[in-house]
Amino acid sequence: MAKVTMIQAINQALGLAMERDPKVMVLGEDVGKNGGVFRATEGLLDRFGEARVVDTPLAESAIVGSAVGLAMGGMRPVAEIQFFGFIYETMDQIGTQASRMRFRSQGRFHVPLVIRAPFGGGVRTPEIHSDSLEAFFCHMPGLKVVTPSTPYDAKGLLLSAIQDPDPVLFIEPMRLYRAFREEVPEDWYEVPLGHARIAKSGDDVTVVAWGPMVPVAEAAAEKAGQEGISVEVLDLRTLSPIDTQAIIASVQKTGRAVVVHEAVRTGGFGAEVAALIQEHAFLSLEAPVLRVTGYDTPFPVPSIEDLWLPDAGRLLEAITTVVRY
Amino acid sequence: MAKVTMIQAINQALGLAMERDPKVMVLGEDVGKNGGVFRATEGLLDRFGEARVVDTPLAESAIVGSAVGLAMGGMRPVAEIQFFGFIYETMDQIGTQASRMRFRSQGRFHVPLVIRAPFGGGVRTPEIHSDSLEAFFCHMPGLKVVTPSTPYDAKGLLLSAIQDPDPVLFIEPMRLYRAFREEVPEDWYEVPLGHARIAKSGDDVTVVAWGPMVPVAEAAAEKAGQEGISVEVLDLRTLSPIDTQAIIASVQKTGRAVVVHEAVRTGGFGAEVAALIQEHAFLSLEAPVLRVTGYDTPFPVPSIEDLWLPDAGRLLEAITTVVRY
Amino acid sequence: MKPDKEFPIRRVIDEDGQLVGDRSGVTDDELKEFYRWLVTLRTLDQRAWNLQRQGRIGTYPPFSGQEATQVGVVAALDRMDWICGSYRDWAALAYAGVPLYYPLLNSMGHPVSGNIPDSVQALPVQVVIAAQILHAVGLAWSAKLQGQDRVAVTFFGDGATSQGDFHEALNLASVMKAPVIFVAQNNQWAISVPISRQMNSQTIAQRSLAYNIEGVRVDGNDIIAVFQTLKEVAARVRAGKGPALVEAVTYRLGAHTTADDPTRYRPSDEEARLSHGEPVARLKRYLLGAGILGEEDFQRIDDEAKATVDEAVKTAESYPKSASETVFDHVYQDLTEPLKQQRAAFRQRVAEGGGQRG
Amino acid sequence: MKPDKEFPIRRVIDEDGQLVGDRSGVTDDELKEFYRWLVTLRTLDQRAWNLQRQGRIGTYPPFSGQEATQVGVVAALDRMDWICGSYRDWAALAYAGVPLYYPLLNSMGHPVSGNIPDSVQALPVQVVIAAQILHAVGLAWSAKLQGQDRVAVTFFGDGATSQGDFHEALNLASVMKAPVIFVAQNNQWAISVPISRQMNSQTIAQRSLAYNIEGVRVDGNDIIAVFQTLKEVAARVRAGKGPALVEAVTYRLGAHTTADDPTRYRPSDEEARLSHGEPVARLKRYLLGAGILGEEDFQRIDDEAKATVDEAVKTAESYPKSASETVFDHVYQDLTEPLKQQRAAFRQRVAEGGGQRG
Ligand SMILES: Cc1ncc(C[n+]2csc(CCOP(=O)(O)OP(=O)(O)O)c2C)c(N)n1
Ligand SMILES: Cc1ncc(C[n+]2csc(CCOP(=O)(O)OP(=O)(O)O)c2C)c(N)n1
Ligand SMILES: [Mg+2]
Ligand SMILES: [Mg+2]
Repeated sequence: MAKVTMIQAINQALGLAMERDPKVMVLGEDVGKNGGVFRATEGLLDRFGEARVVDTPLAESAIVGSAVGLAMGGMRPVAEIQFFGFIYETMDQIGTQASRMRFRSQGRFHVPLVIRAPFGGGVRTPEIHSDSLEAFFCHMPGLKVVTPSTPYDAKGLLLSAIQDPDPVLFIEPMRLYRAFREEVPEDWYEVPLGHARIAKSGDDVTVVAWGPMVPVAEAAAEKAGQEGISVEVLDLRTLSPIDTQAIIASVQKTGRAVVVHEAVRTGGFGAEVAALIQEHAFLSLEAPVLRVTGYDTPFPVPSIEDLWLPDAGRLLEAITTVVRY
Repeated sequence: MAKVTMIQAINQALGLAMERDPKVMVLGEDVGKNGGVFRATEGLLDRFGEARVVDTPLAESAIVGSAVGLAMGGMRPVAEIQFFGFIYETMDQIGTQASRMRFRSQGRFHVPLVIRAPFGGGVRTPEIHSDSLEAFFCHMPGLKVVTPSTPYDAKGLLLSAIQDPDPVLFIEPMRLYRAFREEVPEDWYEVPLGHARIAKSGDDVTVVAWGPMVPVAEAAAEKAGQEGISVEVLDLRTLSPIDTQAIIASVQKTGRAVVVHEAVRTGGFGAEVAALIQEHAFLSLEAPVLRVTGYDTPFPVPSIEDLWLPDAGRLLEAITTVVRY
Repeated sequence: MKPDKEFPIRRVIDEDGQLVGDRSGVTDDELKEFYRWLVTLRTLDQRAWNLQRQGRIGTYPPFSGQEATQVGVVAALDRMDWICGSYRDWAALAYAGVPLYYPLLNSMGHPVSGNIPDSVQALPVQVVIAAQILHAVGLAWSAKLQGQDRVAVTFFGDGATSQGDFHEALNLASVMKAPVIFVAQNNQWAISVPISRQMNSQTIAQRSLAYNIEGVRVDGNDIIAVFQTLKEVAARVRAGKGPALVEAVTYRLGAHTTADDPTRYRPSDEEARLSHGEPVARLKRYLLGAGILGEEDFQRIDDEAKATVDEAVKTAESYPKSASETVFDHVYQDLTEPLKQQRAAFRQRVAEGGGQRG
Repeated sequence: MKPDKEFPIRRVIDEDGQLVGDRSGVTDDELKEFYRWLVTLRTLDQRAWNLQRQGRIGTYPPFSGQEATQVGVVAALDRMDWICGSYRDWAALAYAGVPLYYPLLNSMGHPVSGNIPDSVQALPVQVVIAAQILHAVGLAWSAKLQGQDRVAVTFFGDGATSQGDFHEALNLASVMKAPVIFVAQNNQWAISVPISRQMNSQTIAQRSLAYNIEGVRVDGNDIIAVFQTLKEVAARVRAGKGPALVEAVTYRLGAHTTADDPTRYRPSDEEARLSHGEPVARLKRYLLGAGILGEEDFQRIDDEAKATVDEAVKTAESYPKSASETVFDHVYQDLTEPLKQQRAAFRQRVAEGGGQRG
């Protein structure tokens, strides 16, 4: 088993899926010759040819809208949105089309489409590129939302997403693309959608995290441990449908919870997590569920980014607060 | 003072604003000769002429995108999106443009734009038309989100929104357009943005509602009263920025809260309200904050609508649950 | 550029039913069949209007005036070709094989109307203006990738041409050489907005120039011209020559929907002038003039149409209600955990008789 | 339609700097000034590239190759005309009066670079492809409504023409007769996608036919042709003849941004062939050949450019940091309650030295 980065794991998954199923194809801006601006699709054009690895015109609504048609026509498109912040352009094709075709047609049609997009901060991009917009998509019935935090999960979740009969938004934390390597089986394996993962078990407080914030949560847990606080880190992996059971089980054990995400605070998916916890684990809670998040401002310019983003320090503060509550 | 419906109150507000300030203009699909599909802009074309009452081509991104330009150029556009469900088409111009121009330009430009849209169920529309999508827009820093539940508030809030130096999404509950009449001053008055209203005061439980759900909350409060439960109904009016103080003050008094909205449950704005309450009023809470909402499915066809939408019965159940908790 | 020169309106029979072009390729029998369909569809459409007025169905978007385009286009297709239309394209779907009670069920808010029978290669009707145009591109593209001998046809209105999706679709289709036929039904109005305010161009067809694809203009009220044009265009598209844009010039005879009042915005003299050439009466005049059908035929066809429509109304009105909990069935292939719980709560509520308003 | 016939490329000096057209309307002094600007901007652009390589600034999108279009267009405008460009249009902004250190600050992630000085009628650079095209329509429209004698110019790339917003903007502008000039900088590439995959049309200019607006094609590497064309087009647009689409045919001399590696996708023989006609060397050859400037002038201009750019770099690198809490300042005109609380928490955290990674 080789140690690979997350971007390599994603690349492997795409290659395997295309090998196994001739209906799988990738399309998007710069995914062909250039292999994607992050190299997620590197080498695929050479291996699978122009018909299945398609550099599209610069038009996100066309990418997703035509992919909806491709999917209904029998293909299994994997569409790339170059950066998550540009997904606004195709909100309609996701929110009223991809996610509702099964419902509209009462099951005659379905849309086995994966939309991949890199997201999150920490890499000093220009405006819009770093936005964390997952909350929008968790509020769209018919769509699944998945985000990995490790190379292993990235590959296994992506293979599950491509197999899924329904549309899946698969968002990839840019800052973790090359952050570390991990042993990943070269062959096919799947990590099932819908299941959270206990990234670190602990007893005193549950930190609910996903994607780019999982390593931050682990770092905070490490520091908390040094202060004698035992933190359980839950990596949601699938945001929609959410694994309520795993969250509640953990909070019932620890009695305390903190949610962390990069997205702006108000209306972020952390609100849903907090709402669920207090609803289902009310009597177990020793303290309010706190949220450590981006602020209610647009994602800032690079020079301010580090201060704006949640980090282990801010998370630790919240952990300490709920423990001392 | 005449008794008017909400749609008349909105029409009055638009007329007054255009009279007072020659920079105010309305634009959108069918807002001119037809006076809007709900007649919100009735008579404005005759009074203010084609330059200021503009039937646009059928293109929502163009409506909002050009309105952003109009606003930066010195006008005060009031753009209509014919039904809220079609706002997906212009998500980019709202989420990355209107709401961020002030931030991007560090204050050199601002976008005094109002986007009006009818929303919500209860009127048996075809697919997409009835969607409640407010949660998306409460997750966009730089934008304000307002929704009235009475004719009086509709007029006063809309006049405030048009005066506001920042972009405001003003969503109007379709089912309340002509549901009842109310005395409304003929002249100019403003209801300030950012302030919730106690629609009915009570002691045992707080129901947080907005727009179309306010009368439902009032009905449930009425029924609860008959069972000896005293319900306080809070009409948020402005969803973003949210009036946290008013919510917390009420819940600290009652010790219990239920949020009600038509939007699908997961990731709805109710999650934010619940998260805020448990965060700021944790020690006052005698029961979890419950949410009464649409289900996590697309808005259903008309024949199923009534069962799908929250109603006084479902709300009463939740009220009873938290009181008996 | 002179759009009227470069994109002349193709026409075979004029408003008065006079032959003014070459009828070749369309037999008398085909014409009789077309006429039967047009009358049946018109009858259905008018009945639906009345049913709405009687409160028996909900909002309904009439297609009267556009029957020739919708039927003429579909008649020129193969059975496996894809059809992607909007809320106003039930005539196309019906001719393609969708039962006549479907549009009624649709306006009654019955979910089954989205489930187009498997025998018909068509998407459910689209409410979001122009969204289906991109689906057609994808479907055509998928056919090409899978070596299927299929084209995709998409119907949309004059208003839809202003949407970004229209542009993105035509550009992408042109680049991918996807076998799509874009049929713009230029019925002159988008609710209250006339085409002259929708665009500052004389034709929709000229938009083809931007994408370097074929563009043609046809009299959409002349079913012979529509059928011939589509036959030719479809042959070229099927042969891999790339997509094509067809502008069918027609007229929305009545209101936008049953909720609309066109007297607020539409001059009655225009209505009178442009209604004269409407497709059903036009074909009737021609058939009569050419001696293909006589008065007693017309009477019989009308009677049959009425009977057929009566039947459709009966079927629609007696159609089994779908259990309301089916609202949970087709969100995902498998019910998710949250939906399972929600369905259970919903079931209980329905069992307790909840959900009546108030 | 023969796009190459209908939309010939207007050109005054060829790749080798030979006069092949009519130079009227452009004085020697103007040309000298243009040349000085082109050299300064090219120097700045190359310096920025090097600064990024040295880690002194962040990602930078070079405009080398497009200086003649950007300067030539702005030179033809009035001071109060609106300019709406993208991330690659700093040359246009600089010529319009934005300090040269702005693009550097922008790549250093300094927020002030979005605050275009009041003396320049320009929007901040746009990152979302094609979004600014609609803003330009609105600005032009607002000028018309307020009786201001202004046009709006918007710059965008060949890739941007595929976006829905491009189409919606051109259609709306045409319908409203808004005084906008749409300047497509066809630099042949959208990151790794060549124009031949972006569209299946020979020209961008021909898209004007769809909207019934003026469309022209100009050699974007020939500043004389660009300037003349824009003067003429702007006069017509200003006179109320409606919007116009200008395709400036140019070439992206280098990478898309400092994060891009064009050798992955771009043939080097194309680079060699198309770089030859680049605007700075071309104008130099012409000026030399025509005896307008001599070798010592060029040396002086180069030296001055270097000094000017040195100065800009110094200013940028010593520019006062903006307090990080300004991130709360321009979300709304007045801080909202939630933001007040968040700012307080943020302040405290900064005071405590928080926010270092990890
Ligand atoms: C994206 C979107 N915006 C607005 C509407 C509301 N609407 C429904 S039909 C219509 C006019 C459509 O005109 P056209 O495309 O000409 O089709 P027609 O109704 O004439 O068949 C409008 C604005 C919609 N359904 N979808
Ligand atoms: C809506 C959107 N989609 C994708 C991107 C990512 N992106 C940045 S530049 C670019 C290519 C732009 O090409 P073109 O319009 O030709 O402009 P150029 O870079 O050549 O100046 C892409 C795809 C973006 N910034 N915005
Ligand atoms: Mg129409
Ligand atoms: Mg380009």
